[in-house]
Amino acid sequence: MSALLAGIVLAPLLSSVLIGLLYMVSITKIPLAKTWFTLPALFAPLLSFVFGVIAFIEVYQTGTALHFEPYLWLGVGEYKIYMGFLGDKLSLFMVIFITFVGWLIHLYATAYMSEDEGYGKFFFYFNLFLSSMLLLVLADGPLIMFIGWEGVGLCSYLLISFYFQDNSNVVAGNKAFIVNRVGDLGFLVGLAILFFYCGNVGFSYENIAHQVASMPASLLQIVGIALFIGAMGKSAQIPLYVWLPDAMAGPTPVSALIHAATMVTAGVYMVARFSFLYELIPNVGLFIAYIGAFSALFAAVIATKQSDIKKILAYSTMSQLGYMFIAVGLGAYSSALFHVFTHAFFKALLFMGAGAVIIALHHEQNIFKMGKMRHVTPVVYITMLMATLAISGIPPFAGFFSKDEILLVAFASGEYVIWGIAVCSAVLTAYYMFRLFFVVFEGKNALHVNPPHDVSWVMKAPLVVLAFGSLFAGFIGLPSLLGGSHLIGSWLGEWGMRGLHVSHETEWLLLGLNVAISLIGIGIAYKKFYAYDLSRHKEAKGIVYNKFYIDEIYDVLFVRSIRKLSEFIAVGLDVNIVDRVIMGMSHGFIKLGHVVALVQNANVRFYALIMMLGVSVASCYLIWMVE
Amino acid sequence: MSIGILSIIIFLPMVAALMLTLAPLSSRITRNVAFGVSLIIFALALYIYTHFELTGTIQFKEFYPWIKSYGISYSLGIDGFSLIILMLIATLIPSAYLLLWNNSRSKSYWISMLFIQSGISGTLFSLDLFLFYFFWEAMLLPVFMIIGLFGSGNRVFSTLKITIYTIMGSLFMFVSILYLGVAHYYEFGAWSFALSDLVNITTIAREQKILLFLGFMLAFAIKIPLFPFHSWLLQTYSNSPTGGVFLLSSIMAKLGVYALVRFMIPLFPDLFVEFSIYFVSLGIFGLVYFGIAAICQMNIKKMFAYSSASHLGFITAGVFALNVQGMMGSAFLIVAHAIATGGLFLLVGVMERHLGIRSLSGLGGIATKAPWFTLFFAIMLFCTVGIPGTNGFVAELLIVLGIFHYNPYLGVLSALTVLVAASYMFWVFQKAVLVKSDNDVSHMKDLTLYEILGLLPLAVLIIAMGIYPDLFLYKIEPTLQHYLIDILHVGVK
Amino acid sequence: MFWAHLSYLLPLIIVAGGAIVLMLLTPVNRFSMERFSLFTFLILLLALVADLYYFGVLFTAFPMQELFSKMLIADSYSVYFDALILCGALVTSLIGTHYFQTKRHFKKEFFSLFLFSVFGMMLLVHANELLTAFIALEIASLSLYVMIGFQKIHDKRVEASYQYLVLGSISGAFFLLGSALIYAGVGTTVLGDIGKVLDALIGKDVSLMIIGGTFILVTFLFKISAFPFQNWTIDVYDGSPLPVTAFMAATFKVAIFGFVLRLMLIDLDPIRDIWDTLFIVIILATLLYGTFLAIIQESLKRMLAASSIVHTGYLLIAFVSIGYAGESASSSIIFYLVAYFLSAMGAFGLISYIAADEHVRVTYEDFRGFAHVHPYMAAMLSVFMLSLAGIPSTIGFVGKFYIFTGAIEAGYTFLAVCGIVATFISIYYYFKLIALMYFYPACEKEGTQIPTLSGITPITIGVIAIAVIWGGIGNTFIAYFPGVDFLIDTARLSYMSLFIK
Amino acid sequence: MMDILFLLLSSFAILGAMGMVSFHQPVHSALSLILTIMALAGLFALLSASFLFMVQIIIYAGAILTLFIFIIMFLNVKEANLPKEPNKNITLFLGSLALLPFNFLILRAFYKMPLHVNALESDFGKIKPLGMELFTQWLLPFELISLLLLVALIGAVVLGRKEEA
Amino acid sequence: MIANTLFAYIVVAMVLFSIGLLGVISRKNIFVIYMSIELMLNAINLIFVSLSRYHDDMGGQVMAMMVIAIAAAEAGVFLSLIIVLYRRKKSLDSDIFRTLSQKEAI
Repeated sequence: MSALLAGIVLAPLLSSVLIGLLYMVSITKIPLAKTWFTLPALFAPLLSFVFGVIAFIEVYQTGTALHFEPYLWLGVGEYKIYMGFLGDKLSLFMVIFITFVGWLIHLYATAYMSEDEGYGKFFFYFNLFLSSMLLLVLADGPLIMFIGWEGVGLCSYLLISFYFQDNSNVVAGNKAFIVNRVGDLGFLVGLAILFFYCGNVGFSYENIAHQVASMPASLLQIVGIALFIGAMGKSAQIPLYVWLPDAMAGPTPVSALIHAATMVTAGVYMVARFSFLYELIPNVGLFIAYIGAFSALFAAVIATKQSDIKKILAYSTMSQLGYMFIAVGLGAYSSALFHVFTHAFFKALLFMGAGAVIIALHHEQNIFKMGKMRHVTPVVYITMLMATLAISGIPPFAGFFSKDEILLVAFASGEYVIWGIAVCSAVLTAYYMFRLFFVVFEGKNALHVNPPHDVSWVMKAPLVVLAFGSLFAGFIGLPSLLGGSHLIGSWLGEWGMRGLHVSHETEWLLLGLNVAISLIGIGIAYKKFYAYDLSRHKEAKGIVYNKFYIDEIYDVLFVRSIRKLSEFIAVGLDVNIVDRVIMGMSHGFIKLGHVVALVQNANVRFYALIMMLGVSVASCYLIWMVE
Repeated sequence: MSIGILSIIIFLPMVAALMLTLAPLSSRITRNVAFGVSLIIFALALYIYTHFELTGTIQFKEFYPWIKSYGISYSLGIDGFSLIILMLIATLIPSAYLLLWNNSRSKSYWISMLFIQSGISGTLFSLDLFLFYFFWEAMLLPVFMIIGLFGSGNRVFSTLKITIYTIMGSLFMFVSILYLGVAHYYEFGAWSFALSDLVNITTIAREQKILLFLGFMLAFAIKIPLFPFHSWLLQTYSNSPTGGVFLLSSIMAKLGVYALVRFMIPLFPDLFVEFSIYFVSLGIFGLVYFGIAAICQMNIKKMFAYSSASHLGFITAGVFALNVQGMMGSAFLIVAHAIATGGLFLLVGVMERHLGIRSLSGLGGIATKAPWFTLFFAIMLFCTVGIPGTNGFVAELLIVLGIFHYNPYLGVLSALTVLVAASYMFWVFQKAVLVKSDNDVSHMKDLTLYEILGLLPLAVLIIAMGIYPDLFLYKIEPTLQHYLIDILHVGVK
Repeated sequence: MFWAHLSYLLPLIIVAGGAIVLMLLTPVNRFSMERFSLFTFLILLLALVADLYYFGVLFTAFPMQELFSKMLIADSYSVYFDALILCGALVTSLIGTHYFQTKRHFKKEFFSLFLFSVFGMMLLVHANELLTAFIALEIASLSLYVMIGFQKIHDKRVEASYQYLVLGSISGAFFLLGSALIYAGVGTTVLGDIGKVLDALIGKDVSLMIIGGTFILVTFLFKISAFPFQNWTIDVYDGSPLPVTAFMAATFKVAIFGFVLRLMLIDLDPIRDIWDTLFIVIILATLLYGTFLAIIQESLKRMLAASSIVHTGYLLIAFVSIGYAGESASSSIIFYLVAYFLSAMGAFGLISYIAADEHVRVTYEDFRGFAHVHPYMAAMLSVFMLSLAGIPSTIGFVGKFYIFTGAIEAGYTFLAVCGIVATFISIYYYFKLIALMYFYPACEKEGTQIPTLSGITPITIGVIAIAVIWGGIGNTFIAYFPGVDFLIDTARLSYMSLFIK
Repeated sequence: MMDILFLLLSSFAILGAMGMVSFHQPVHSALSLILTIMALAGLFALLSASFLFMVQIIIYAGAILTLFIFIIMFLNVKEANLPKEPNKNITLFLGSLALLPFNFLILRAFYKMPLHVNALESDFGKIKPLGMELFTQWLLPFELISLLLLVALIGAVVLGRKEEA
Repeated sequence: MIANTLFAYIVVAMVLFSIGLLGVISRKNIFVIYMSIELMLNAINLIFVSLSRYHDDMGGQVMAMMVIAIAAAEAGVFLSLIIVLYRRKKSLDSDIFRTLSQKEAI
């Protein structure tokens, strides 16, 4: 039964390998029809989903986590690391929605990528990504998790630079990878320290959970921060967020699946995984919360000025991730995961909708070149509206509940600064999302380069499904306040809510407040952009539009300086000093040889003189030696 | 006296080479024969691997007296550590042949390869220090030939440079060996240069011992190369033919590390422990130093030269980390890096053959023309960078953990490895292979069937060792434990 | 009894007689040069056979003591050295044949002189009395002077001869002075007796002996061209005909070492250590000077000459370590003499074969791309270079191994390290030649004057090359075939025979 | 008496030697060398080596030096062909300085030897005991000398012979 | 009584020897160079003879004779060599025979 867990990971892996081989064959020998790739690509996630559901039910009935250790991955001395899968409530919860959303996006992608000659390759990467993501989630120990962790990074690199012909994509990919690597550096350090302390009895979560208590607090804090640096990288938090906007260079389904629904939430998942560790170091948790809050605000601010539809969505993702980190930082893991869950739906929907629009407009991404899309793609219009409402936190859409819960947590745990920031960014979220929405779907006299067309149903169907998702997903986390029983909280057990010491009145108050501020945001957006004249739009200027010049600063700070250093070492030190010293010695020796050779002047008398001098020197020595 | 299997592995290529030298055969036949020989050796190596018992002891021993008056003997044997390198060589060289299949029209190319192979095996198996030195230097001559004859650029100069450099190092080792022999003679009244005897010497004073240690270290530090002794690296790598670079980077350098472990640990256990801190630091310094230096290189071979130097620094650090993780990691990284770098150099060689350039500025957009090339390039590259699922990841992880055990602060530094390689490797990939540029790469052809066959085992090995490392590790663990516990007295059961 | 004693001296007698016979035959026109070289060869071969009769037997004797009192000695040691000298002479005559045939202005007297010098050298090894030794030295040297200056049409020949003659006479004067002082000190010049008296004299004033020994060593150092008596080496080697150079470089050193080792080990043993410091300085200077000069040479011949100075340095390292590691050091000297003898003989011989005509292939540059035209010659030349450089699998390596082991055994690790440094610098000028021969395309003036591989000379050189490699690899692979072990064991044996009272 | 003789002879010898090195014309040098050799012969006589006294005069002064002078005449070198040696005296002086330690060493070594006083038997240095010594103890070197002279003979012939180009 | 002290003779001998050596290094004329060498040999003769007196041993005188013979032999070779040299360069200056110096050498 527990072998299912391996099946969940294996299914997409095998299919990806299969697709990869088929692809290599198809481009070198015989071209194959698309269906060769489509079938396995769609079948694998579905399979994992089914497996996931079965395992889920299993766990639901027995109440005990599944555990599966196929083989000893690495046995060094007293340290034994098993390739182990852990299917507990948390991981299976993640698996379910990852596979589900993932499957939908696969479906969507089949249509989205249908014209692309890299069709096979795309699904090769896509399935590979899915399997590593599932490995990340299902791993029973940080090391195995790290494999998945880096695997998803790799896949994201591959997918971002999917159109590797032009430089910018590959650069974006490299950026994503390197920045993630910086995060991984932190993760690795934390991991090594943990391994150092708790590795010797097997390196799985429960062992660590037993042992961390014995670790010195200071060290724990280092570990906590180090791990969180990893999370920063993956989940695009300040200061390691820079890769996320550029990552939009990849095809839209990629952005939807990887950079919205699943991968970027890995950081949140990881922190939740290590809840037992972060429970012991609340101050680090607070630090995380603050980082999250600032990221949320920062991203929201930047998003208000962007014009590239995907970039806007990317920043909104970052800001939503900020919310999640606020929650995990404050120890409300279930709320964070609840938001992850809902966010997966509406953000995926937003991206896919955006993708649909982009396709409809022949790969036009600038929102100010869109407009009036309501009439062209009504389905997309409706679904996008729902998603936008969801993310803006308008009841009864999914986003409302989760976000409300996070704000509540922030308020209840007395961190009013964080709460304030969160509220501000909530306003901004509502604002820029509806700015996008209005500009794209309404707006006056839009000037389309070439006439838009509607998109195929294969593309729309997932939209609809997700729309329902983003409508109802919130209800599984319906708070007791509204008569719900907060399924997620109860399901997730040890990750469940701590008791919130706030009276119902305050809850109601906050609830109302949230709705109010969202409406304010929407209102402003409506006023400015509902009837926005696209023809007279001029490119925005200013620091915000240029994302506070962070990219440029990083470029100067790291990229250029390291290049300089490298040139200094390679030329300045190696060639001009190390090598020159050695070669100089040899040349000097030869020069000296030429000097010495002057003695060799074939003059007998001179030679005799030298002999005589030698004799007299010897005599001097003997005079001194012989008593 | 019967010839043992190890002797066969050593002398089969030599004999074949001599015959081929004398026989008036075409270079094609020569190549095929050489390839056949390497396959036979691979089979023999497999036999050894399967019959190797899981103990730290030395196995497949052979012993014939050589120069009796000085107790010098021709004695061979392998332990786990030499085993893994033997397997590595036995696997790499046939695939190298497949990659170089159409590379050289000249007989002497293949003949030198054969000579080098026997030299390497000899170095790998010798248990007598005199014999070891014998092979260690004899190995140099064919390398000298292959670089000088088939190199490019200012090849003669760089050949002389590397030769003098390496011989300088090894000569100091030679003096140390002699000193040990004499010390043994004075202590036990009998001449011997066998490792098993020399380890018993107790009479050497500390200062002399340190000097001897450094004498050995110099030889290996130059071969590896460690930080200040690397200035032969660039010219040699950039001027050597593909085969030469392949051998230098993925085999010779590894032999340096091998000898470090194989001889210096038993001979100077106390100093090894005492000085480990310096060498771990030096290794990590090299990792970062060479890594950074690699970033700005425009010549691919030079860049890879730096990159392998950086990895070897890391390997050395792992060896000196004095714990089983570190050593195991080093052993593993030796394999991983040998495969990956070897593969990369061979691929660069293919590229060079088609396009005739190795400068990044002249490349670009190969991927579309040569998908197989790109695939293998990517796999090797991911291994070098240490992506999970490749053996590079496992190795680097182990070394980092090992160094953490050794010293947390250095451990943090060593974790930089995840950044160093990535910082330039991906750039090369982007610049040379992926991105379409206005350079004309129309001559680029995809890999031939031979080349694919040659690279496939390497790629498979990379992945397999990444997914199920323990399958490959357990053979060598007893040996390392033996080193650590019985000799260095640092490990714990 | 008499015949037995005669048989000890048989090699000497054969060579001397042969020399005289050849001298008498010179007017006879029926015999061509070729015939003469054949005679020489046969005489030497005969002598060698007669000598090998006692090879490997441990004995010592004063032949015909009633007649010659104790002026002569014959023991395994002298037999060993005779064998070496005779081999050297044989090889010289073999590799010389081609040279002498091409160079017309060689007269038949040459061979008689050649045999005389061989005789002088052998006599030097047998000599048991200082003045006898000096006469032997003079016989060898005088004939060498003439052999060098034989082709009077070349300035360099005559001048080399002149230079060597003047400096040689001066050093000879020092030898005489030294023996005079020793005579003053102990009242005898017979080797064994000197030792005895000296042992009795220990504790009293031995300054005369020390000084006398020093001046004898001056001659020794001059002949083996050690600093500061080395300047003549390069010029004379460069000036003399190549076979003669080979003969000087290889064989003469053997002889002089043969005598001085005997002197040092038997007689001056008690006072030897007084020279250690002097020798250490001399060794360092010699190594340095030789290396300096070798590294800048353009002409191959001069390079080899300079490198011979370096090799003298190595030999002296072993020489100075005799005091503390007598057996292994002196046997290492003997072995290294063999090693150097083979390598230098081969190198000089091959070059003399190639440079059959004046100014063909004398500099490095002339050998550019040589390997592509004459692969076998290039291979042989490389083998000799490798052996001189002391790369494993050549006999030179084993020789160095013994030298340095002996030095370290004697506690002169420092000297060993210096020798090592000199060695790896020497890599440069030896490998330069190999690189030039192999790594460049053949240049245009190929094939013209180079004789093809035919005749006795190339065969001899080939045999030497094989011997060089065989000596390096030793007898691992074919058991019971004389290899390194054999050489070193017999060297030890001959060393032991010195101490039979 | 003997002291005076000794002083006289030795001073002659040294003067002759000095003249030898300082005269410009080789003939003069040769002649003054003859003087030295004669003086040395006298010293031999003082040392009661009567036979050597004769040998010295006959062979050295008589044969060798005559040969010298003959050759010099034979070549009859022009004054122009004689090398110009401006700074020979400086070299002589400096060289003599350089040679001081050498002499000092040897002389000091000898100085410590006791004076020789005891009387000799009557025929010391006469030809008979010399012959006895020569043909019993020193037979071999004597023979070898003959060979040496033979070599020298051949050498002289080979070198002296005119080269037919 | 200095006439029969060994030391006096040695002094004379050493002076002669030194003068001979000096002659070699300071004179360019080949003849004089060779005569100086002869002078050195003579000095050694003197030492031998005085030593034979000192040791009351005829051996010394025999050696002296040998030395004379050796000197004669060398003289023969040397003189013929001088003739050759003079024929070639028409000069007796030993300094001009320098074809072999490092500068001239190819």
